Amino acid sequence: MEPLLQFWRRYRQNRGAVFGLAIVLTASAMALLAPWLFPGDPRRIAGAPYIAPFVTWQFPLGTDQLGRDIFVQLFYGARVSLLVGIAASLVTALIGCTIGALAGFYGGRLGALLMRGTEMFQTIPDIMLALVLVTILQASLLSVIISIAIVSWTTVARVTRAEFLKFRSQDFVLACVVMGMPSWRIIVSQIFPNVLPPIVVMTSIIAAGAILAESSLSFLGLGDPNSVSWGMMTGAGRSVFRNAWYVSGIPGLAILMAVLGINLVSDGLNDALNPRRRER
Amino acid sequence: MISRRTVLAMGGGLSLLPWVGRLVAQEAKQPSSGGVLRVAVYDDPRSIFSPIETGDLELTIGSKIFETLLRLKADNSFEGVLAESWKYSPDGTQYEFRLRDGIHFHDGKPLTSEDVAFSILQLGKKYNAFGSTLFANVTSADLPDAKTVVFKLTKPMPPFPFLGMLAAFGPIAPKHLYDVADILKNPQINKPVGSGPFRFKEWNRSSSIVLDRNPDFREKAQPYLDQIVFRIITDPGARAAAFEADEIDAGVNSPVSKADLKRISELPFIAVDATGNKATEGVNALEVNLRRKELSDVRVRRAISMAIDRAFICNAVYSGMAAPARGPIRSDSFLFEPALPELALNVEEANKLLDEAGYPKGADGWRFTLNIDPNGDDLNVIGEYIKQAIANIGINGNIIVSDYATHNARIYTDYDFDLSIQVISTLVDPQISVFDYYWSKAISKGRWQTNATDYRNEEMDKAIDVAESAIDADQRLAAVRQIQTIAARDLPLIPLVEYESHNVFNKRVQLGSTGPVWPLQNWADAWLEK
Amino acid sequence: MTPLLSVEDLHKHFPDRVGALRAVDGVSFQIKPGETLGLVGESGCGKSTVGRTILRLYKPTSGRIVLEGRDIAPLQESALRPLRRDVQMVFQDPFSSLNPRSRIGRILEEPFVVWGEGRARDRRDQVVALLERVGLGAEAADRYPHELSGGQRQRVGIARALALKPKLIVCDEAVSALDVSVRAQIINLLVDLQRTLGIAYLFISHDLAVVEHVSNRVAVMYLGRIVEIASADQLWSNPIHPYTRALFDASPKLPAAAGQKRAVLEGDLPSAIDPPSGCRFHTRCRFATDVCRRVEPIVWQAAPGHSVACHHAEALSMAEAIPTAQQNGILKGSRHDNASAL
Amino acid sequence: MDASSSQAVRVRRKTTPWAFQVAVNRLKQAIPTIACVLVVNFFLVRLIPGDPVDAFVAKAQGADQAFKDHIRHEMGLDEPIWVQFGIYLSKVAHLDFGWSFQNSAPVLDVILLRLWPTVLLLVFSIGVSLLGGVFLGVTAARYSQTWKDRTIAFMSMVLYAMPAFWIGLSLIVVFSVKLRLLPVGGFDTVGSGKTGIAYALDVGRHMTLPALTLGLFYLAVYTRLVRASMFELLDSDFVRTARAKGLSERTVLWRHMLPHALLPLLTLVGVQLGSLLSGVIVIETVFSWPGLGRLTFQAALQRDYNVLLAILLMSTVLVVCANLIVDLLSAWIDRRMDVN
Repeated sequence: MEPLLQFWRRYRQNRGAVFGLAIVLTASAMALLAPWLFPGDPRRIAGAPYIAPFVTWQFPLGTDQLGRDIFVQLFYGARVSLLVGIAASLVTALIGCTIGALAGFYGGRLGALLMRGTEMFQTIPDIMLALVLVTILQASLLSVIISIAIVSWTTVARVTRAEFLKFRSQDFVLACVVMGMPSWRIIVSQIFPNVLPPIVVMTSIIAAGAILAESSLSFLGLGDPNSVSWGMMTGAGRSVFRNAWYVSGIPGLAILMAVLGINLVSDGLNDALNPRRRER
Repeated sequence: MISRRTVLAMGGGLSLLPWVGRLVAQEAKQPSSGGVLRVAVYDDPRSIFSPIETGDLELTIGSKIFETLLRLKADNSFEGVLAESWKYSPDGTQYEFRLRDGIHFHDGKPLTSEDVAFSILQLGKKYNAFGSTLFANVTSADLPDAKTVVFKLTKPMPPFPFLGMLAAFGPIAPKHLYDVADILKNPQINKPVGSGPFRFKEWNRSSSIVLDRNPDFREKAQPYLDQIVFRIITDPGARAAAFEADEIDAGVNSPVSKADLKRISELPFIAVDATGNKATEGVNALEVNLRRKELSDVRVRRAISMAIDRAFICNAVYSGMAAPARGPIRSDSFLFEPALPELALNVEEANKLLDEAGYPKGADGWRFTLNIDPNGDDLNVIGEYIKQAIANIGINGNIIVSDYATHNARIYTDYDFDLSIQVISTLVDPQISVFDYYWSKAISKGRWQTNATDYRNEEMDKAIDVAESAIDADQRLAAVRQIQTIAARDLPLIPLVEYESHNVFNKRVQLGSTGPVWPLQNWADAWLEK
Repeated sequence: MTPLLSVEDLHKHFPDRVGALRAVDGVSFQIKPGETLGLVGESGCGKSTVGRTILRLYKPTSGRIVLEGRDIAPLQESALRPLRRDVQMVFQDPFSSLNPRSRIGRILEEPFVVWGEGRARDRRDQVVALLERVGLGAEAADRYPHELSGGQRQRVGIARALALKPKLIVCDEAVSALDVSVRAQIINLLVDLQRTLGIAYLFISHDLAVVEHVSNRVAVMYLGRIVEIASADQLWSNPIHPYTRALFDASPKLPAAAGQKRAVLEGDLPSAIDPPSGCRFHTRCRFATDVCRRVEPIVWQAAPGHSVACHHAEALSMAEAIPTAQQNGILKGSRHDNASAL
Repeated sequence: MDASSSQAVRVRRKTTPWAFQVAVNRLKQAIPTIACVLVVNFFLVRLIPGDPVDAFVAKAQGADQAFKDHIRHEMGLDEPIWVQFGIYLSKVAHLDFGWSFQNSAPVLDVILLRLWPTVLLLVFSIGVSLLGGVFLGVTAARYSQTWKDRTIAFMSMVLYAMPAFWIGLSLIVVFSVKLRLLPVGGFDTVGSGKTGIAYALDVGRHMTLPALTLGLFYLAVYTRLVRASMFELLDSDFVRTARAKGLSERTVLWRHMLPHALLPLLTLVGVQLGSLLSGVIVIETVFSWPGLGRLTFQAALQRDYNVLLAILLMSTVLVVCANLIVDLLSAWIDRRMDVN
């Protein structure tokens, strides 16, 4: 409990981060409460198309081109967008950390091989991979998440590898080797906790990026048509941007706020987790 | 035309809204020469060598360079372009065309009957992906002299579809330049030389295509325009903005979204025309996979049809520029069967039908689940609507979005679909493109936009046989009407809406001679008001 | 007595773009149980590499590392692991040798966890016992490394090395990062521990004063080779190799050898990738002659347990003989003179 | 210590020019990468479901099997896949990228025509955003924890959080439609007949909005990175030493800290290059910019294998080259820091 409180005290010093946390918590609350507040299909046609926001209490944020309630969709969209953000960043972190840790810890031929592989992935345009995946797996949340993870893990792998390289030759790691600790244990229990802060920060940035990326994929028609996400709403509303800005404008604002919030939180985490910054 | 995008863009002259301007009734003004016409197109064409192309884009651009024998007029009659006169044998197996005098290609060589036969039989039939079907019955041509060509058909074909086909898909190219090996890979196809009023100047890929005035055109004063520039603008929003910023003079085949069109049409300098694509617009329909047990029951198909509020689609998706469809042929076509019933929304009756058919709602409120395969911007929105509509009758819809190639492979090769949203375009005559959806002989794995529903009905097949070979217009009309009646009864395809396509112009553009396939005319008499 | 550790003709080369960096190039020595062998030399002479190769942190290029009669040089990591507890290490930098994210208690517990020794409840007691043994209180167990002073941290490092009751501890510059006052404390701790536990040390350091204080025997390394090895007394009373002498001269705390002016080492350490021919020290040696440049010196036994690898060892072993030797032309004054002779 | 000393030994031994060394090393690493990419791409592209022949005849509903077979043969897709792969390899070895059936032109022509608008757009927008990012990042570090720093940090975050097409569409509405200052899209004014400087200005006018849209995003990214790196450095010993020497704050920031902060920035730019193509698709679509990003997407949709493979290969080579340049620059900065 005590370390957590300490952590919070350090985190609290960054006012932007507190603001960001408030945004993220709000979005999470929206996501959690959506089915309870608005039971039923959020995509059902509820009224006339193109009702502007703040005109009627029934549809506080208006309706889209099929007369679906934007307010309700915004709540449900939070579920999918946050899910995409969290899932994509976790998968990214998992792949990136594993490969980066192996490459950094073992080095040598295995490390070189892994890094060549990483480099290769970096040269293939993201969109190609995304397209291949989406066409193979069909446009679904899963394929969107995997697509985003597959194109972003390389960065995490590189950072993880660099960190592991840094720590691998440190004396405390050598001490563990000398005492006969198995490699996997050294990786997991000794080096990893030290590498965690930059990865946590990076993962949160990737989560924010994933929410943006999902909107880009939707823009290109590669999103999941059966679930309502902020990216999907923004992408779909783009064609009526000039006539009914709110159809894509409101979910776009939600994306902006969420991405901003997550980035602020990651800044706060960076400050709070960075030992050097602590003494300030 | 044949492309989904075009077809999407096509609509009818229903003119449901009063604000859609019409250019047909333009009062005659004295044409003036000069000026550059800037036309927005949505993509790079595959090539500009239209004799081997079938896409609307390729044909729109190519038709200014390569001309056809004749063209379709608004009253569904034909007018000669390269042909001076034509006649056909009473059994419909021989069509004779006599060419005009004094027609030369851009390189100065005269256009002869040999070029016509070459273009249709060598280029069109072999390399035009559409041609092998289109000209399937056209096996040879007699060339009694340099001005006469007689096409011989193995099977009789009624004059309207045959002439219509030549009007749209029969551009004539010089044999002496294009009788080359490997034409698809031959750089020669990027140097188009035709007989039209405009000459190819340059193609800046993904940016623009420029055509210059042909000074030696047979009509001395024509063409009036000095230059046509096709600007490639892929984003519909950007096209709308380009109209607003006066960077574009014209756009054909629904260049802007319906929502944007409404806003743009209110600008004082913009005119909207809804008649220029009449012969090529179509109907949106749900293809129903009858291989699936639930869907093989006509009651289920009827129930789905009843769950759909077509007026809602017209308003929500097409901003009112569409009308509920009643059959596969548009209600403004002279082949339309007026006795077809209106397809009204009736959720209660639909639920009853489904109960009767033996598919009661389960514990979770669903009777069964259907995949919905839309493809394309507007169709995707329709797909979302269909999902909501069938939810009202206890059918769980699952939308599957895939890119064009995958989509068509799913529908037409793998038959892996339940409901597919498809545009059934008329393409001058339904014989060219509509009947295949209903004809059991058109069930052909891997062939797109044919019978994927597995609908087999002898009565229907017979009616189609008659319609495709009856030379007598009345006899043919009766058969076509019968097709529509059977189609409405069996519902292998569930018609949704017939929507309006439009061409958008700056008001200074004067179209000259209009017609129901205006984008494919040679635009020799179009001009710009000073 | 059979040696605890016997190193025979050990080579460790690091591959390099141009060739191989020959960090250790034919080193042999022995350590008896409970004995301390000091290993001295300039930075970069390869002494740390020797330590780490013995610990099998590096895989030796060739040679034998015989630990209690078993050659551990060719073993794979998996075969090696059961033998690991016998040899432990104390590191130079007390900051980086402790995991900054672990509490001291956790760090000291690790060896027991790895070896599956004791139940979780007992381990705490073992940790406290270790802490007390190195002069730290039980309360240190709940601290993080950064909350301790450098000396305290080094004590933790020693406690960790002790945890598995090893027979040999490699102390790699174990006190050189510490303040002088703390240094003495730690050295005394090490000496005390050796007395009570009978551990052998390989004590690697560049600091001659420290080495003299702790070592029974001392080996002097130059550029991947051992140039002189002797008991501490012998070496201090009669350093023979010119390099050893130069080292002593450079050490301000030691008096200059009788009758000698201080000879400071000139020039940089040559490259270990392409070491000088003949005697490796000839490029910096005041006494180098032609033979030194051409022929590798063989080991000369100056006294029992005192070996020197120098062509002129015999002459140099008699300090008073030097002037004579110079007259005889055996020894020249400086390498600058030599340069002209070349 | 051994490690550091051997390092020192190695550095001293370097006799060949360092730039050459770096280049040779990087290229040595690149060759297997490129080889792998060749193989992986070939099969990756084939993994996309959907038949290129189908896509080719997409515009013809009536295409029958005979016609399709004919096209398949023309495309060389009727051979077994291994034969096709062999043919592909031998063609690539001769720098022959084949024919694009969807563009009726040689693949190389198609790509080269599209390449330079994209490169122009990228170089311009990334160049400007690099300069801007460095300036803003350093400014933020200089005024750390003041309102200037906070404003820069916040603005860069907001810019980063905005979907690109949003910015693009808004810019079009404001600058093109309402103010009519700049064209809505395209590469140049068609048929203007301009040449020389007039033409360059014309292209510049067309490029302004897309470059701005793209640039704002990267500006946000780079500003954040430079700012973060600079903040990391504020605590470091060498900065304290430099300050203690009494150097002016400006000198410390620009001379001492910035080179260190540039290294991660350069690395990022190099790493990002592979994804830049995807990044520009949205911009190119919104602004009708005739670039490579859109071509990639289009080719993928059309299953235009030849174009896709050529783009993939080219992007690999591009990334390799960019990484080489980044390596050289990094090494150069490293050396400069060594000298300091």
